[in-house]
Amino acid sequence: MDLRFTPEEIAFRREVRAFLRREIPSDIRRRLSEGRHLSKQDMVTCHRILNARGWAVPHWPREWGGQDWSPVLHYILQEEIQRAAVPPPLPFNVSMVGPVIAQFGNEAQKRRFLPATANIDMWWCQGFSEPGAGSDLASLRTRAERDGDHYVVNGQKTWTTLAQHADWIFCLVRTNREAKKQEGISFLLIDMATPGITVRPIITIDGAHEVNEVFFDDVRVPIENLVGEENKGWDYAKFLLGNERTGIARIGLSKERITRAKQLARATPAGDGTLWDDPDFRKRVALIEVQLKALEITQMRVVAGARGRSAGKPDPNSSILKIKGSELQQATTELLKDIAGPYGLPAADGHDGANEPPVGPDWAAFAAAMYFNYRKVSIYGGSNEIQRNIIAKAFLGL
Amino acid sequence: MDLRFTPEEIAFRREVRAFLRREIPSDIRRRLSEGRHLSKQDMVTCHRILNARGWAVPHWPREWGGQDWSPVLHYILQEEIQRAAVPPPLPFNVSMVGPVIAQFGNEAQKRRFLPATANIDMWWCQGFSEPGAGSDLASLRTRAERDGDHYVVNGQKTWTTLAQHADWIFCLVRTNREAKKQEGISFLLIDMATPGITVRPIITIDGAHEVNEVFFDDVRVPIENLVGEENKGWDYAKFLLGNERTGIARIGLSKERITRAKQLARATPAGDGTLWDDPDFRKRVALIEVQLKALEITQMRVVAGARGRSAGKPDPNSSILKIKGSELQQATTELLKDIAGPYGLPAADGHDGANEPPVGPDWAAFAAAMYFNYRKVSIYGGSNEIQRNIIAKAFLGL
Amino acid sequence: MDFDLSEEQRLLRDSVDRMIDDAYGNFEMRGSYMTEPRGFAEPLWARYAELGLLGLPFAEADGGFGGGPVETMLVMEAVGRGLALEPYLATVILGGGFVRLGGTAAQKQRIIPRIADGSLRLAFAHGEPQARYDLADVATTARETGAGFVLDGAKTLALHGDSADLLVISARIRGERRARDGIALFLVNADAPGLARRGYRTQDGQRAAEVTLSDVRVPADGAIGVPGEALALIEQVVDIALAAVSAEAVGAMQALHTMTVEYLKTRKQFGVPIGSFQALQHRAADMLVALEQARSMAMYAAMMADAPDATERHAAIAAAKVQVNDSARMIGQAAIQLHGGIAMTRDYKAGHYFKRLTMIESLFGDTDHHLRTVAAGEGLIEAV
Amino acid sequence: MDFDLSEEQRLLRDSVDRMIDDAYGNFEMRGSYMTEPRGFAEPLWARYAELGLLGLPFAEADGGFGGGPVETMLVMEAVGRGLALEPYLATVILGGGFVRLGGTAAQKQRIIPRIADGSLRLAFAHGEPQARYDLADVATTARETGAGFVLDGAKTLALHGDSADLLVISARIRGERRARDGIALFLVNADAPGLARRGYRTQDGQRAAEVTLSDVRVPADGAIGVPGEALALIEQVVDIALAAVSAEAVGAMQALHTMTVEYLKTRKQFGVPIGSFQALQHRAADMLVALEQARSMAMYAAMMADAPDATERHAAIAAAKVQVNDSARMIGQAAIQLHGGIAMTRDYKAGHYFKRLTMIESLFGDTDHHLRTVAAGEGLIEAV
Repeated sequence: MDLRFTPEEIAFRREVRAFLRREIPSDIRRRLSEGRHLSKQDMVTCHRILNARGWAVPHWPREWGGQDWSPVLHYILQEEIQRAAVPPPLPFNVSMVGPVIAQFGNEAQKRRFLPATANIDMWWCQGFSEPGAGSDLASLRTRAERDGDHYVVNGQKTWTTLAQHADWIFCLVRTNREAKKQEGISFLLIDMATPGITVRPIITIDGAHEVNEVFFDDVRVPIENLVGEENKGWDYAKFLLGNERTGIARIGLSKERITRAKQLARATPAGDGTLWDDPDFRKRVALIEVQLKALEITQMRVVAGARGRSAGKPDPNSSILKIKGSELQQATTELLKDIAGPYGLPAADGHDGANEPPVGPDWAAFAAAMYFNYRKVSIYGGSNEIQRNIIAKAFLGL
Repeated sequence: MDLRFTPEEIAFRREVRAFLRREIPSDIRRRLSEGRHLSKQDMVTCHRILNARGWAVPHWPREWGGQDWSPVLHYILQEEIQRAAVPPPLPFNVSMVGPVIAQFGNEAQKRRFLPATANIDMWWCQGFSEPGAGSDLASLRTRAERDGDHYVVNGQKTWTTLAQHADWIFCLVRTNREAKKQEGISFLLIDMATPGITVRPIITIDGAHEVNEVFFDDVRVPIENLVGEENKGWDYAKFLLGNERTGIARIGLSKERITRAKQLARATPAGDGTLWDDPDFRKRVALIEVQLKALEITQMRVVAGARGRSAGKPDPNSSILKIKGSELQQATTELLKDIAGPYGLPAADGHDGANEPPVGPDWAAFAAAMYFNYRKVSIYGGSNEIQRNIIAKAFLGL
Repeated sequence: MDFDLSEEQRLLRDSVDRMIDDAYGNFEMRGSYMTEPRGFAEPLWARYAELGLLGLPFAEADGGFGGGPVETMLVMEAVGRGLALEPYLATVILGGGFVRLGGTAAQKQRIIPRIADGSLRLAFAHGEPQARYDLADVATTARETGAGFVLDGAKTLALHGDSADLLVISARIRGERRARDGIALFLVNADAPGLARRGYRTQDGQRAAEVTLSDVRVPADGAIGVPGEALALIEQVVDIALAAVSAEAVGAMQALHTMTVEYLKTRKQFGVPIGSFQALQHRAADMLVALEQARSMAMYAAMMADAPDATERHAAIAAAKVQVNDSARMIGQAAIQLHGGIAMTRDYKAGHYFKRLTMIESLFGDTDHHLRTVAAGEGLIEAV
Repeated sequence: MDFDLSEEQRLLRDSVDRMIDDAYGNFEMRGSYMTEPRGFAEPLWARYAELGLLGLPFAEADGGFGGGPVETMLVMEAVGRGLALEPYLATVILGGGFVRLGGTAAQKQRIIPRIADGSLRLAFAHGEPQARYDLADVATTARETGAGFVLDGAKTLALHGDSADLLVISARIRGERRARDGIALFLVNADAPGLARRGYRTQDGQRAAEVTLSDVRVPADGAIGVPGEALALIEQVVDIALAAVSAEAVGAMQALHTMTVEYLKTRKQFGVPIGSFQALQHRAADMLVALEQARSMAMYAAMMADAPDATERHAAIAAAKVQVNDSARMIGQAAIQLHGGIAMTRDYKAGHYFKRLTMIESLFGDTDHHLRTVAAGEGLIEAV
């Protein structure tokens, strides 16, 4: 047992760190770090820089650009991307639809989609959630009916992240209404340019436009866009969701925020000195750091244990990572908001320039908005209540 | 709306305060405050001093020693008793069996039992809980079968507080096994000297002997000891439990502990000064004080609202008082334990003199034991989980 | 001890509740008020005046209605429930508070009737970029001249400062930046030469302004109280404002809790209302505990807001703010969590309650700031 | 990075687990061990020796078995699971640690083989009535004479100090009471003239002693390390001990969690197992989160216990103790609550886990103490 990184792992971390700082435009990193929303072009730029280096899809099969790395290297790359405030490779492409196509798609689909997906020449969004379904994903009602060599899709998806940028959407649709709910679902790839698709923004409480509703009105999808077998889509969805193993806790992101919080506290006047001179404030930060260190090691245990485990099989610890990871992400946004203090008040408002130049310090304008925005992390991806159910039922046998 | 006490109420408080300090032996108060357990004689002494002054049963009907006070005066008396670390009048006598006999007993029972109960010439204990019942009180199985002019009682009670001192026990017993569970229960008064009764101590984790198991083996109880009607006992029990309206939060007790915690912190060396010089420690105390002040006002709202309410009808806020009150009682014992610091280590052990003279400061020896002991307050009297169920179902309609 | 409302108080509460329900019952209306130039609807302000709310806390002799802290509490609870946008706090409680408690007879005569009839709005420009939550931290200067004073400096986050007609501005006539002594208060017209404002929206949909002062001349009778000795008055009025926002927060928490419980009853998942899940029931129960604790402390704050002993008042108000903040954070976060995604959207009311509660948390001092105040004093338990 | 145990480590773990299960699997046996004069059963101590546990952390050259912090972790987890009463921490980790890391060759030769064979037990007498958690707070004095040192003072809460044959005692040869410089360590036989002990039971069923020193003579070769410069060694050994009790706490938490989950499955109320109630399920899930966080930090502590940089080691161990304490309090309290009344009784094992965990919380510094250490340093996030 040795919790230390090997010299090779340390060297890799150093290489990643240097690369990101050198190659990724620093203004993009600064804006992301301050909680501003990035443009599509910003994200594509960063994604392609990483892909050119072979770091966008290292976990894919080798023939499609994968690197055959140990889980530890994947973890290091991911953590460094988060710590450098670099927008990560688009998860819908690299962690979701890509691995599903690589695993379950046919050869034609692989050739058509994988390289374009890896290089974000196609921007994907995820059509899983539906209004009224919430944590009960399998109760989805969007249906696809065969009509010759097409499916005709009708229904509605919601919470579709960045659909406004997307070229393609991967959807769970109901192809058999007679079967019990998990068994009549198929996995379809749909070109967003197909007639009958409407994207309507959902503005969140922080004023951001991240998510959307997507409506399907007699949308004709060629049958060659079905992944795998009809009515087996739920299996592919479980495979996809099970892939979210090591990234879910976003340790690197929380580390980046804590590092920033310390810098900002040192620059925030309070009483005769700065906020950082307050031992109490430092204890609050320290307690978050302690919990984060613990979670990091928990995550390492998962990562190290992942070596022998088959892809797609969920790890029992992922619920722990999700619960504690989201709590710590929220704790760090809460911390930043509290550092901003009175300057949390002015609206950043949709990052639409309403408060530009910002009242108060540059970064403070986004502190409250980020705090609001991050309430989502304990809701999405299986709410923390669902995670506790999973722990209780699947691991504790209650 | 005026949250201030009237001049009469303030004068009453002053009178109570002076009386308690003058009349109750100070060594009893000191020992109780330090978390030591009192002897039966200590408790009887204090009870009788209060009864002689008319303060043991002020809430009883006037003809049986009651005072016809406003709810506020009752509250003030109770709070002052707690703050002065005076053992309160025995609740089994004055809050439980007494009011039930006064309300539902016949004249003969009133004459026989009430004066003796008020003056603790009879020491009562409560025979409600049974092994396996827990929060599901009505599932009790101790049965009483008619045999001529007697009931024959068989079964077992548990968690019977201070049964080792008791002359009498009031019991819920099953008199009809056919009826649904709440409807076959009767309320019996049983002389502890009756043959067939065995009391077995339960020693708790702090080493104390507060509670017992009580076994009934063919115990013959004269039918005149039935209170009210046969099979109506559950109604009387609900009346009894509903009476615990204002005392449940034990604000006065927590106040007394906080006052002590401050004194002790001032006397506890830490670094160059004392623990009280640590702003952090003081903030921890302050936060408890804030919550206690809030609960005190919540309690006042209940007390003031109680004026018009009929006796025995539970107040919706009593679950809030129970939850928050028990949490704050536990927070204060936790605080005292943490002040004791390393000196929490030596065993006080059943208050049996094992650690006499105590290692470390006198009071510290009992700090950890009190902390352990007070875990009970969120369990008994309807666990805090049950209280949350009550709030959710009865008040929120969930 | 008496928690009942008087007949007048009940009538007041009913009419305020009705007015707020009329105006804000339809949540979309709120969005349209926000787009008005001042960030709120003028006709509604006139309704406040008609109901006598704008003159409520002022003495009848001064043109007010002689209401006390309990009356303010009733109004602010309704304001919180409705997420009302009008500058009641800025004009009546803060600005009006300075005139009421520190103004000369002439100032009262000139200003109070115009507050009461809705024709004059005030704002309090006190905070400064370096001050954080320290009320004594004033770097803006007031230089005495023969004719009065000349003000220079910068004020930040003046609530509704952009729509106010008259500003109450603090400035230092002597002493070090954070000295308790040396602070003065001035009444300054919003259009005074040298005074510039930059207004902006706040996170909770209200308005605030940055105010810069460059050679702003104030006549001698524009000072409130004795120049240099204003801090005690500032602390008093801020304490009163904290009592008011405590009540507002309780109104918002109550409404948010109610809508959360309603949602739990109606929203179905896995074929049953999610309110049938015990873990969510218990969270809703804990929210109620937090709400009632905050309600109790808002009452306490109302009672103590006009306590004669400033030290006692200050500790009590600080304690109230600590509890209100704790409850607000707990209830706000839990309400979002129990709702799930829907509460994250701008079109749904729950998130707006959460945002207002979050802003109230840091208004005039966050939890830590006020907890320090409580901890530094004698505590809340009277001596035995 | 590698979390797997080596073959030897697995064998060690299995044999320790078996031994502890044999000895403590029947909980009533523990009660009988407690009544032994030394507070534990001598034959069990011999079993520790037979298994090689008593010599585990010592170098093979010194008569030990060359185990590292991971081996200690495995032993201590089993000790925690079994609530074992033997003075492993006092003798092997603390007392033995001083000899191992600070002893002369002669001292090692004299002591380590006898620790390893079970014939010599040690204790660390360091704490003093006024010191609370400050390791540098030493008022006991050591006066140098021609022949050695003379010790005077009082030590408190020496773990298993009453049954030890040899005490490691700290004393000050120069400087102010809380100065970092000037502390020395001495090996003193328990029967040395002038040394008096008062032994007592501790809350968790173990033993400790008050030690008074009056004119106790120690020969010159009884000092460990350079007299006056012992604090760094004390801090190092205490850090190692904290890593060990962190593992012990994890063992206890694991067992307590397991028994709580078992209880939820078997105990029925309202006609169903109480484990079917979602609120209790979620609490049990939160306990698991807390347990795994603590387990991770106990591993971290094991890894850092022999880190070369003392500052880094000290911060890491402090961080581990903070997490272990937080988890211990949460799990201990929740276990009692979920069990209900039964866990409040002395005959049921859960309460004893709770008590041991509570005592561990304050051992060598409570949560606040260690959190200060973390906060005072550079933090746990390596610089980018």
